[in-house]
Amino acid sequence: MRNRILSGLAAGAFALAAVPALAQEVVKVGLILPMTGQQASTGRQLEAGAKAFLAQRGNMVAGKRVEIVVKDDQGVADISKRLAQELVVNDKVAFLGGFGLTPIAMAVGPVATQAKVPAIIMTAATSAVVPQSPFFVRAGRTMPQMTFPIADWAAKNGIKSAVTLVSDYAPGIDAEKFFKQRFEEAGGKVLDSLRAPLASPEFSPFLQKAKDLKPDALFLFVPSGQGATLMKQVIDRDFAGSKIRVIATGDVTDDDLLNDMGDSVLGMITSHDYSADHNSPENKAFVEIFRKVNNNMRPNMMAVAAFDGMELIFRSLEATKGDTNGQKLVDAMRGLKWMSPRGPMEIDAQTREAIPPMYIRKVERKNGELYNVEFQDAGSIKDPTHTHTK
Amino acid sequence: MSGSHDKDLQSASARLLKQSHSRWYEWLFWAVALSLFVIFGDFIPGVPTRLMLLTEIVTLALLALSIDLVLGFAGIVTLGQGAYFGLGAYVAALLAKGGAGTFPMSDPVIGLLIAGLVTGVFGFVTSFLVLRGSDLTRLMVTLGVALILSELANQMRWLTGGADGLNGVMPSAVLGIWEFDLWGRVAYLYSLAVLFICFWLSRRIVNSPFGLSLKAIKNNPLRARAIGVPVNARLVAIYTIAAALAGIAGALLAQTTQSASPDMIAFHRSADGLLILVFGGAGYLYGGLIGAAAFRVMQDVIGNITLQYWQFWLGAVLVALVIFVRNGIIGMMVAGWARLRKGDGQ
Amino acid sequence: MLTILFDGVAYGMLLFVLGIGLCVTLGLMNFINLAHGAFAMAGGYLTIVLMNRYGISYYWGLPAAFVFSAALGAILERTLYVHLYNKSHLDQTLFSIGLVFMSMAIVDYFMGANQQTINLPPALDGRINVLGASVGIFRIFTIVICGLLTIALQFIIAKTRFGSRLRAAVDDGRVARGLGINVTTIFALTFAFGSGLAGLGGALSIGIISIDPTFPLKYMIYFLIVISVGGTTTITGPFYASLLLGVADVAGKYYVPEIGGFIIYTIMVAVLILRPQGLFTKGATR
Amino acid sequence: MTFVLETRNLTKRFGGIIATDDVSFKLPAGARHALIGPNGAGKTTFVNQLTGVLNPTSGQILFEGQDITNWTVRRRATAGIARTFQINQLFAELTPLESVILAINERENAAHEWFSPLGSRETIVDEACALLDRLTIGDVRDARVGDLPYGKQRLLEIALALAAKPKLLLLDEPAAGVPESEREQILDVVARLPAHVALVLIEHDMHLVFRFAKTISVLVNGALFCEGTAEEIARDPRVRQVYLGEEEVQHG
Repeated sequence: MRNRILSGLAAGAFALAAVPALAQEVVKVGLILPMTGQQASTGRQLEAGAKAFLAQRGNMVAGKRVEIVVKDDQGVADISKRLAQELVVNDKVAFLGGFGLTPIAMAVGPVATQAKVPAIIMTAATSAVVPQSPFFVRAGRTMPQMTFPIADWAAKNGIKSAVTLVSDYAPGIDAEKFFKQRFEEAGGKVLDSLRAPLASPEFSPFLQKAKDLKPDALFLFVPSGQGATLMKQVIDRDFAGSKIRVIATGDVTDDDLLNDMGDSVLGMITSHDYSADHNSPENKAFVEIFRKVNNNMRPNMMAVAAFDGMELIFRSLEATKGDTNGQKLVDAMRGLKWMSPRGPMEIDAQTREAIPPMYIRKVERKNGELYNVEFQDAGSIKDPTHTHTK
Repeated sequence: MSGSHDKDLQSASARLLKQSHSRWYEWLFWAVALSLFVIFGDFIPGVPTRLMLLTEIVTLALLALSIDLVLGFAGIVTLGQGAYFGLGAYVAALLAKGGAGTFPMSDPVIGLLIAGLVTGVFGFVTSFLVLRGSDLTRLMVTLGVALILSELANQMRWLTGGADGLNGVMPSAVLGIWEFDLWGRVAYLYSLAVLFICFWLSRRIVNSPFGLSLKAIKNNPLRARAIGVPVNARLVAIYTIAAALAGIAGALLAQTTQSASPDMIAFHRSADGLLILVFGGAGYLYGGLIGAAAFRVMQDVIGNITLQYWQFWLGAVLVALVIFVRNGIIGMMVAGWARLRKGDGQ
Repeated sequence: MLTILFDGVAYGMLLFVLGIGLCVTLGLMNFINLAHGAFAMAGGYLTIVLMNRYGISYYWGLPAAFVFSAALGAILERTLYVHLYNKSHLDQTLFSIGLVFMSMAIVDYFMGANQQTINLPPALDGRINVLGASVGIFRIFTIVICGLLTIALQFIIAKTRFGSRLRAAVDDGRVARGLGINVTTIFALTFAFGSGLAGLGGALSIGIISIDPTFPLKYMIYFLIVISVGGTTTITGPFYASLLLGVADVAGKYYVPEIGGFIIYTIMVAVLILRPQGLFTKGATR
Repeated sequence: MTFVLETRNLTKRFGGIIATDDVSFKLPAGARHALIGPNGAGKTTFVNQLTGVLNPTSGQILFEGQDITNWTVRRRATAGIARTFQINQLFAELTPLESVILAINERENAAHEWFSPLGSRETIVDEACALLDRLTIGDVRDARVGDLPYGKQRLLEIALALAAKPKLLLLDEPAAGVPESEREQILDVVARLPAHVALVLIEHDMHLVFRFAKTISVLVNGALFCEGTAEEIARDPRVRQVYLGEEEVQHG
């Protein structure tokens, strides 16, 4: 008995100890991503985006080698917090990054603050995230940045009334709020705001309700990777036949899923900062390298956020000449501008929020595949929610 | 003759009492748990800090222990212990947030006690739902209560922060002395102490006359009633106690991670707790503790080897364990021990 | 109004076909198979692969999904499940959860983590007017197929030789063996059939929703709700329970979206407290 | 004369079937009584009503002059009604000692104690050991009940009932299914049961009935067919006809 217990404990101890010791000139980046469960596809795109960046740029910057450590957060906030703590304490990471959902970013905030490690928000799109820690910097985008352009477009294109349907969680509620605010400022009217449970397999009652209200347009938002079921049921409900336009943020016509949705989504109008179809040399190079290192996968907005997140990390290291002092790195990120695959990017010097370019796009068939084709530049929008400084 | 008879009687009493005495391997268990603090607490150069993982294991172990009380000893199958876990987490988090790091509201120990009290009351109220029905009925009723509660946590945004969860949860220093640190040192020792106290109480409960009556109810409720055991009252009592323990476990997690979010009350907490207990072995008290450690360490190790597909290997281990072993890890150890003794005898 | 009713019935029917196999294994064989959703997922993914990679029509995808899942069920029953019949319900739960984990990782490995879907054949796509309400053709198709299946199932169990042998084997395995009934084969066939139905349900459900590797876990709770509300002693119990839950869920979310999320859970708890044996069982108290 | 147990016009219907038909029955203290009747005569249903497992459709049950018709199983048990079961109803995972201590704890109102360990009340342990010794199963008191031979399990059935110090003990076929070799041991134990306890023996086995019962009631189709001393019943030709005759056929 004694031997069994002891050997069992020894095995456990060995397992706990099985993390490699670190070398001198390495800068580690800890990515906390959902690799299993509901949000797994988001995690895969983020990881693939970071890998594409290293493939394109190489892993050396300011005389140091950058290494990525990926951890699976399982979509659970308290596990993410533990992983962040372990990455900081054990792996001595100089940067954290990723964060699939708002509560996960929120849980990591205190760790970033306490450890003074910059944490790059790539996914969680709620505006409330970045103010939670002075070490948060956003490489993705926020909900109002995505929803304002589509609300503007709707108001200018003969849409007088709308119904919103969003997933019932923080970014969804942000999307609902900011669409309504902007659309009604421009003279439109939101007839009803519907919220579907996050893990809902059945949207039909909500869609039917939206249809029965007979608005000019239906505005949709669901998290990236979840759009396929929604669009299937939207198409089935035949909104076009009832003269209701369907508009959305780009999350719904996610590049990851778009090609499978079929011709029924042709002509759908969305707003977003990234389309794999974006016509620029930077994007062509990005898509090419991304497909090359990731088994011909098509990059989506998550991939580009991870790519730009790595860009931020490299540029800040360049600026500090390899110094990994967290405060210096965050300061170096403030006000950074560069040419991203999505277009001109900037980090707000005051708020540490990303200021990405926004576009209005339409689903079209190109070379046999479906793409979100950009047809209107909506310019760069600062996140309107916080005016705080620091 | 009467002399030997008296001696015999004494030994009967003594033998019963001995069952409640602690054994050397129990002391070893807790000594090891304590020594892990030194080994993985960033005191030894080169050995990584794993106290946060260990703290997580401790809270899970407490959750599994609470399930063991109702399932392993009283025979109530439950898939709803996550409800009490989550409720405890929210209560503790709200207290810590409300007090903004000041005594008495943000005090962790007071928070823990209040969380235990609130979940105990809720457990008492809901216990009446599980008195009737088959295993499946109880499973689904407890699950239903948990699902309703988690939906409530999602809807009551004004209180719980909805799907965002609560942030700014700042428990003050433990006993006013030890602040929660980045290495998780205070968190681990604090959780381990709480687990030890809860375990010790549970141990007294199952070795008492009350505990004996629970085992009897689990074995044969019909006969238990016939010899005068108030079956329903006993089940209500143990269900309430277990709910309070689960609430304390949730409160620990909320305090040590300084957050509360809907996934603390989600279905997978209940499922994890049950899985861990059966994995470790139900009805031994230590099953939940060993199961939690084995399960999480395994998850961590496999996760480091294959980031995306660890679920496959974890599933394979579960399947193999059920097919080849009875009563989980402890069952395996007991069987191995018996075989060993048999071998010695020959 | 009528549209909502149609949607609810179609959703309920789908739940029924997805879950009935679980009801059979639990009610007839007293086995808790939480991995039931994995068989549905297998059918769904098979149809996707056949259609999207090999261009095979959806109409062939449906029977193919049934056969594939049934075969998978038969193999697993013979190799793994057979060891579990005499174990406790808890062991069965642990075992089948293990299978769920494995199935999710396997699908993730071969098919990826993103949601996948199909384009329905034109004849099933679109909407028609029924009694003045606009109804999706595919939902009618689902209702018809599931309705026929229910009638066929009821017929097999009540009227055929296999059905009577199955009932005998369930009532008392030892006596049935004594009468020369091959209980092992009957259980294997029943298990395979239940799995096949789940596969068919999976293939039908990708006409309405998309599928991803978390499917078995996401739907597990719904199956269990259907069974606990409907009881496991009949086919009709779970059938009515599925319809009730489908309509209540859809109508609840339409009319009172604020509490829509609570409705089916509340129904379940209420039913279980008032009638622990299930809502649609005869002679509820023993 | 005081009666331990009395039923007045006790009737139980299951749907259209009358399982207990207007039974009025009196049992004096310290009685040695047997309840006999052919299969399906309603003996077990009758016992289940006495112990509170079933509620009668109409009629009354009195225990020591008190109306207990609506009492719960537990309340009757604590008041002093104990029973054994026709099919063993034991705690398979416990030991005989633990099982008996459990029953004594309930009687002594000590079973809700959750802090002091089992065995800390020595008087209770002593009493349990003595009881097990008296029933000749003291030697296996620390074995697992589920592992005991059948005959010893039957004796433990009786021990569990006696632990409650009952005033009325209902023995439901105590020797049923016991192999011949262990049978005598059980009969001995039954014969030596304390004299002040009123015993009702529900039995098929006529040898056992006549060896031990002083009075007998015969139940046929749920109704009281006749009552009397053992000798009267043995001589009654009607009983021979409806009951013993059938018994012959069964054994034949």
